[in-house]
Amino acid sequence: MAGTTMAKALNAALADAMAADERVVVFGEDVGQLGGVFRITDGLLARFGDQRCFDTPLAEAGIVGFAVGMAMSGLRPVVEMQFDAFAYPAFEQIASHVAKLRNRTRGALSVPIVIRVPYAGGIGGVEHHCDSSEAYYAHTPGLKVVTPATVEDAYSLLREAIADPDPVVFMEPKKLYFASDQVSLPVTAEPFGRAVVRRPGRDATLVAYGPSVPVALEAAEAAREEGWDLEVIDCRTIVPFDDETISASVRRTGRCVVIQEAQSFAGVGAEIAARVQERCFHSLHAPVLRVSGLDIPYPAPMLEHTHLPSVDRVLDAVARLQWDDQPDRRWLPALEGSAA
Amino acid sequence: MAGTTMAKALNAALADAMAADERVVVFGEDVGQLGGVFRITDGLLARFGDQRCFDTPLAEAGIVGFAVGMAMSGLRPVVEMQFDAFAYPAFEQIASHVAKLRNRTRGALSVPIVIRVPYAGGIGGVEHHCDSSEAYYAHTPGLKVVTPATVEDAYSLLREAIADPDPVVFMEPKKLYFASDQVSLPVTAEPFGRAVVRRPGRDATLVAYGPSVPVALEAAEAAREEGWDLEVIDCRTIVPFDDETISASVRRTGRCVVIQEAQSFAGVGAEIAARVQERCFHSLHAPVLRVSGLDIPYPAPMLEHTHLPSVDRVLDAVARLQWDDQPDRRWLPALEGSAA
Amino acid sequence: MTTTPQAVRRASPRTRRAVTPPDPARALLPSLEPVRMIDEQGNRLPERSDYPEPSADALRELYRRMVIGRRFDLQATTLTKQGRLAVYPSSRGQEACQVGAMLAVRPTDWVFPTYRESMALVSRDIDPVEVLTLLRGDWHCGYDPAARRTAPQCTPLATQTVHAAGVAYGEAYQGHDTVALAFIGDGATSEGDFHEGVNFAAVFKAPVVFFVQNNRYAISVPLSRQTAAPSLAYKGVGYGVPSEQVDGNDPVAVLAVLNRAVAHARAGNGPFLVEAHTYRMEPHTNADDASRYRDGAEVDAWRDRDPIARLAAYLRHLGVLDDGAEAGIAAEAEAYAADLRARMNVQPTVDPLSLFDHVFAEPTPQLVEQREQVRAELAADAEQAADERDAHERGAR
Amino acid sequence: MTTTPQAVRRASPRTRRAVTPPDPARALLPSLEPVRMIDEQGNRLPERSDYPEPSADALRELYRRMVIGRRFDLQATTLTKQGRLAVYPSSRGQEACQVGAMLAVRPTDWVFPTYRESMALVSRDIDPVEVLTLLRGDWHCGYDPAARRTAPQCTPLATQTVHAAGVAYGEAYQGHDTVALAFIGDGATSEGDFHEGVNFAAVFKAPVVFFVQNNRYAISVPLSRQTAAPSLAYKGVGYGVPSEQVDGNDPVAVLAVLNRAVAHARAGNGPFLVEAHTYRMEPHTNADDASRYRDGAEVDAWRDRDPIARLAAYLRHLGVLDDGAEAGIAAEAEAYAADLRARMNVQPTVDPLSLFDHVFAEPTPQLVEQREQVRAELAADAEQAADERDAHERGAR
Ligand SMILES: Cc1ncc(C[n+]2csc(CCOP(=O)(O)OP(=O)(O)O)c2C)c(N)n1
Ligand SMILES: Cc1ncc(C[n+]2csc(CCOP(=O)(O)OP(=O)(O)O)c2C)c(N)n1
Ligand SMILES: [Mg+2]
Ligand SMILES: [Mg+2]
Repeated sequence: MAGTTMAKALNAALADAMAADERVVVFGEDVGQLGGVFRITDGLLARFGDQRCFDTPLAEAGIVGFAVGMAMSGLRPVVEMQFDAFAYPAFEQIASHVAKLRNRTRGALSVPIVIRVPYAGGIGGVEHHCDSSEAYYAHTPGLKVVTPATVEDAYSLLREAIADPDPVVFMEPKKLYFASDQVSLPVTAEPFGRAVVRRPGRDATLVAYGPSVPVALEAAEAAREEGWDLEVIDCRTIVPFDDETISASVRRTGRCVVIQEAQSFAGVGAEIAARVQERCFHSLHAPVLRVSGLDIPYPAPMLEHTHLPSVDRVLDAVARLQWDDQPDRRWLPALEGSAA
Repeated sequence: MAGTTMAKALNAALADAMAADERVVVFGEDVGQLGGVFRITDGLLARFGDQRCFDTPLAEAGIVGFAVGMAMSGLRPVVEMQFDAFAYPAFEQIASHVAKLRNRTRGALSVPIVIRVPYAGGIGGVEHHCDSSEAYYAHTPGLKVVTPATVEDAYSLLREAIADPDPVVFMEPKKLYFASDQVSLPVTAEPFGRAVVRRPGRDATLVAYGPSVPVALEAAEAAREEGWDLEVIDCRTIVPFDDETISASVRRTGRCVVIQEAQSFAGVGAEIAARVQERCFHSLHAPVLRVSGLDIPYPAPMLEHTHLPSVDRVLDAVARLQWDDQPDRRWLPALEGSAA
Repeated sequence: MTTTPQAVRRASPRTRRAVTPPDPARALLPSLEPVRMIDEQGNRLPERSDYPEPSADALRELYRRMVIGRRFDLQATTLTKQGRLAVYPSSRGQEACQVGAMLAVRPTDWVFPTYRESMALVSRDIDPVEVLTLLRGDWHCGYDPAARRTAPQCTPLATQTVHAAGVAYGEAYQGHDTVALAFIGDGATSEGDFHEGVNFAAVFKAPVVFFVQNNRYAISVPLSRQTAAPSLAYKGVGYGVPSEQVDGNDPVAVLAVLNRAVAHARAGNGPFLVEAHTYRMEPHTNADDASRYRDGAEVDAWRDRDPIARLAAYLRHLGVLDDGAEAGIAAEAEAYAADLRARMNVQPTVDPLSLFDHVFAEPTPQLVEQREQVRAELAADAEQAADERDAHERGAR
Repeated sequence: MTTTPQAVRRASPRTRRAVTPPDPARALLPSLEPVRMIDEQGNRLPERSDYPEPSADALRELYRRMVIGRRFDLQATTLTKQGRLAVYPSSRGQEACQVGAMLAVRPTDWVFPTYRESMALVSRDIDPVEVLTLLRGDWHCGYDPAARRTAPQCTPLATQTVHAAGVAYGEAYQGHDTVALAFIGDGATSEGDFHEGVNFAAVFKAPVVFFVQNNRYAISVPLSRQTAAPSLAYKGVGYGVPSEQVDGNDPVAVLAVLNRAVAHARAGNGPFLVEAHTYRMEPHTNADDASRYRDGAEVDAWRDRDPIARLAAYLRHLGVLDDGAEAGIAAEAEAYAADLRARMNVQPTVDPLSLFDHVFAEPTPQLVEQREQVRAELAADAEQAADERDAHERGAR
């Protein structure tokens, strides 16, 4: 059996949600006749008609604002942003309305919409097509931010996102669209707010989400050869965040590396590192390290491998987890430099 | 002598920069005849004429994009976003063009513009007028992010921002606009990338920036009574960030609290906490703690004091820095909860 | 080698068009001059077959609500001086627009107001204390927007136009004949969201009336910095949206034009754009100093076009208003203001823990944790206050 | 009590307007039908006094560049099949627009292309290898935009229109008579930035030509989902911007209209909006499957309006093109393609450390640190590779 791709699972989740609930409508750029540039909405127009799945004018603030209005009228819009960076025109609508409407109105109005964002790189895409924008949303109170790393989660989390009474920014790792797995749909996985241990291990915890989960798993596999038994945790939902599962793991292993594809500075990885050391300080044998994208604009295809967290970089970080209980020499020059 | 307000210092910095360099032009909403809603551009139109200081159509993407074009023609625009949340419509222009143009063109084009953003709360402002949006910019590679906490810095950092060959998002803490100090202008303070110890201390380091610096200083003063001698560091520039000064301090004190007014999750405070524990792990007697705004939309005026980091909350955090070398009990229930 | 183009064989005559095609813009462009039905002195101008005059009853009700609306507006400005409101953006001078729009729609229609529309909202019979909640500072929106089919007053400029398109489309999709009326200012038409909102409505034929109150200023910025167009109503044709401009200080014309716009939308013909030429008599808000950017003479000139005096004169001509009725309405307005004053004198109470109640339907674990922290702080503060009280009492004993 | 409005005293006749005021829209609206100067067979249509026909020399040069442009475009599509380009958005069918626009501007004018304008850029004499750098994947922009006064090809739709307004204003501010020409697609006119860009240019009278290539599709989305307007050129009047629509497959008309638009802007009259009705013959990019959303018959109909054949026929009528000249140009185009092919066969080399060179003029300490990390990784990799080579050689010995 060929297995189900993540793209197909997402498509099935949309179709099943539309079949189950008349209020669910899908719209955006090229989602109708074309079925989306990644074909995630393939067949929905044919099956549900152009009232339930349709193309809009090319304007992302318009798409999101239109969804807000439709939600006010009682519908449950699921909108597609064609690529990560093309959601930026909608930023005001997202930050000032989608995230805040429930709170502004003491719950009288809610915005049960899903904003699907194909994100991150690793597909040789040109500029503006590979941004990891999850931190912008995760930093905005009032938004749930969800990102599947498995085919099963793609289906289950998207169904849950559509059913959720609140707005969900649903970040789809492009490079995993055509990864496949043996999953029979429909499937219900762990709910929002639950991280999952994808690989148990004793020596250190790798925390990852979305496109970085396969990297973490591969690194854990490679680490076995070096004698490290690494645990891999998939956050699955960034907001809400599962402190419990992650803290429990790090308290057990005493070491932690956080992996994210986004640029490092003030990313979600920083939040995870900060939370882990707040909660697990006395169990830690080494600082929580981060392996992130570089703090540069997403590079052209020929250089993206230098930018992205690689298995090697994860292993390097694991190697720096002070197995000999020696402080990390990397920071010593800084110490001296600032001694004056 | 009455002293100089931060508003006046910013105004003087603009005027002096315009006098010094014909290429500097100032524009935005209400910056001309009115002199800006905070009067930061007061008198510039009268002094330099409406070619150098002028009102634009009411459209923030337009303002920023127009500035990009003007910079391409060799000018040095300084634009005002009227309030924090009203810069969101310009997010695409900022993230996809302002931040990236130098990089995209291998340095052939640069964007030496300054985007002035009055930000943060504490002034009893209504919704959308009090956002702390610095993390959105700090997370975007290619932008410098600067925020003065003193009158002297307001002048000096703004002059430096205007002279900088790269785009600077200049975040002005609204609640400090009318704080005043004895400063004679012009003045040159430490350059970008240098944090400053605003108050030396031995027992713990408070790291703050912008509107949180006075809170940190007040807390340090109050902590004296409880027998703690706290060091206060003002970051001044978030990008570039001064690891050296901050790491040196924390290595000395062994304890650190980071204060930011923004909502906590994936904020700049998370980055600082993550960096400090990465660099100072073996000197730390307690986890790096954060005192931030709550993870809620900025509240209505009557409740903003509950949201904002207060002196009390800073002192509570300091008290939790495990002075008796006992682990933080706050996280213990979580530990038990996840033991299963 | 080079030949002049003239040497070329002409296309055969049959490819030439003998008749000029019909101008598709004509049906969409506004009247060349703003529609007016009564002049500044309240005299009736020639009738227009395209805009039937509202009934005398409707006009009398319009007048009554305009008088109350103005009194409300004045009271709100006064409340800022007494520190009862943080800030208030007055719509004095814009009464014809504020009230006319609310009389043109049904209670089941959706309204999308901006911060400027407090007067409109009270004219929609929303409790004035609820209307002023935002400006009073205890929560962001005081009324129930779902029940009142009135969005929270919108500050991020022009963003509401897109919501209006979405609601209108969503209602039509569900088979209702609801119309959405979106207010917007002259300045805000420069925002990209206005463009997208009108365009979405047009492409999806959503029943929206976009109602531009062109009050000549965006805070201090004059209209000339917003557009080089003949007038803002000329924007409609670019979206295929029929448009009209109206004298915004002529209450009869405002109501007549909006009635037609709403009927157009309700009949399934798609959106309609109305620009009302009016003037903001007060500063942008009480915190603004309008003398920095406009002179008294300009304001005075607009005083002569006062919409209330104008409508009163016309109603007297019509014979539906006399001294007694006018005094009765004035008394009603005073009573309205007195009630508002009294109720605004009560300081609202707010529970800090409510901050966590509506971020999501269910708080995240992170919010539960933060709530717990705040709860503990409040408890500690209360305990300390109690201790201090005890100590004080003991000391007093 | 209630009286009908009819009973009212009429306004005195002097307040009535006897004459209709002039229509301010007339000078701004486009022609009712797209401007055409030659028909599909290359026959000359009646002259228009408003658009002087370009000289025969100019038309011949236009033809030459269109032929080369098409050959370039074809070559680029072929390069995608050979894996030399990641992706390529073809502009086949739009040659009149792509090349016409570049002949209408001077080398000192600024051009703002989108991803679709590779053909335009080579028509501006930018090295085709540089033009294809973005799509080849070694850096984001291959040419020097400052030296070529050509912005990097813009992907975030419509954002470039605002930059064009800014450059045009900035150049005028510095006393230069530079014009900025901004390309934009039909779909992108729906974006808020288009609205803001045109409006800024209009309000500041910036010398910009907004050139909309309406090729009927935005990827798969047809024009009917972008606008309900009679045509996109009707958007200009809403900004006070004179506008025209032109048959975008009539190279003579395109050049004539753009010449006038550029002259209008250069003369200080502010921006001008031109909509060219054309068609994208290829899928959106080589990665797109156009059969999912349009049928072959539609494409075939447009084949009959091929701009190159049309211009060739006209030039033959004019007597400035014959078999020999046509063959010469075709040969030139082949040579151009062969050269491109050869040069694209060389795999570009890229230095990973260059990633840090242009984030800022001076890297931040954080970037210096990251650069150092990457440098160390590369060194370790190189060392390991050398070790392995040595081991291999030792083993081979
Ligand atoms: C996106 C955005 N930018 C800026 C502001 C700040 N602001 C509030 S009101 C205003 C002027 C609006 O003018 P106009 O649209 O004409 O409405 P009016 O106030 O005259 O009713 C401005 C600039 C805002 N609220 N939202
Ligand atoms: C802001 C933004 N949203 C979406 C996209 C994705 N996208 C790239 S091209 C395109 C269609 C553009 O159509 P049009 O403007 O008609 O230009 P054409 O491709 O036909 O030349 C879309 C949706 C984008 N590049 N930028
Ligand atoms: Mg106004
Ligand atoms: Mg197109």
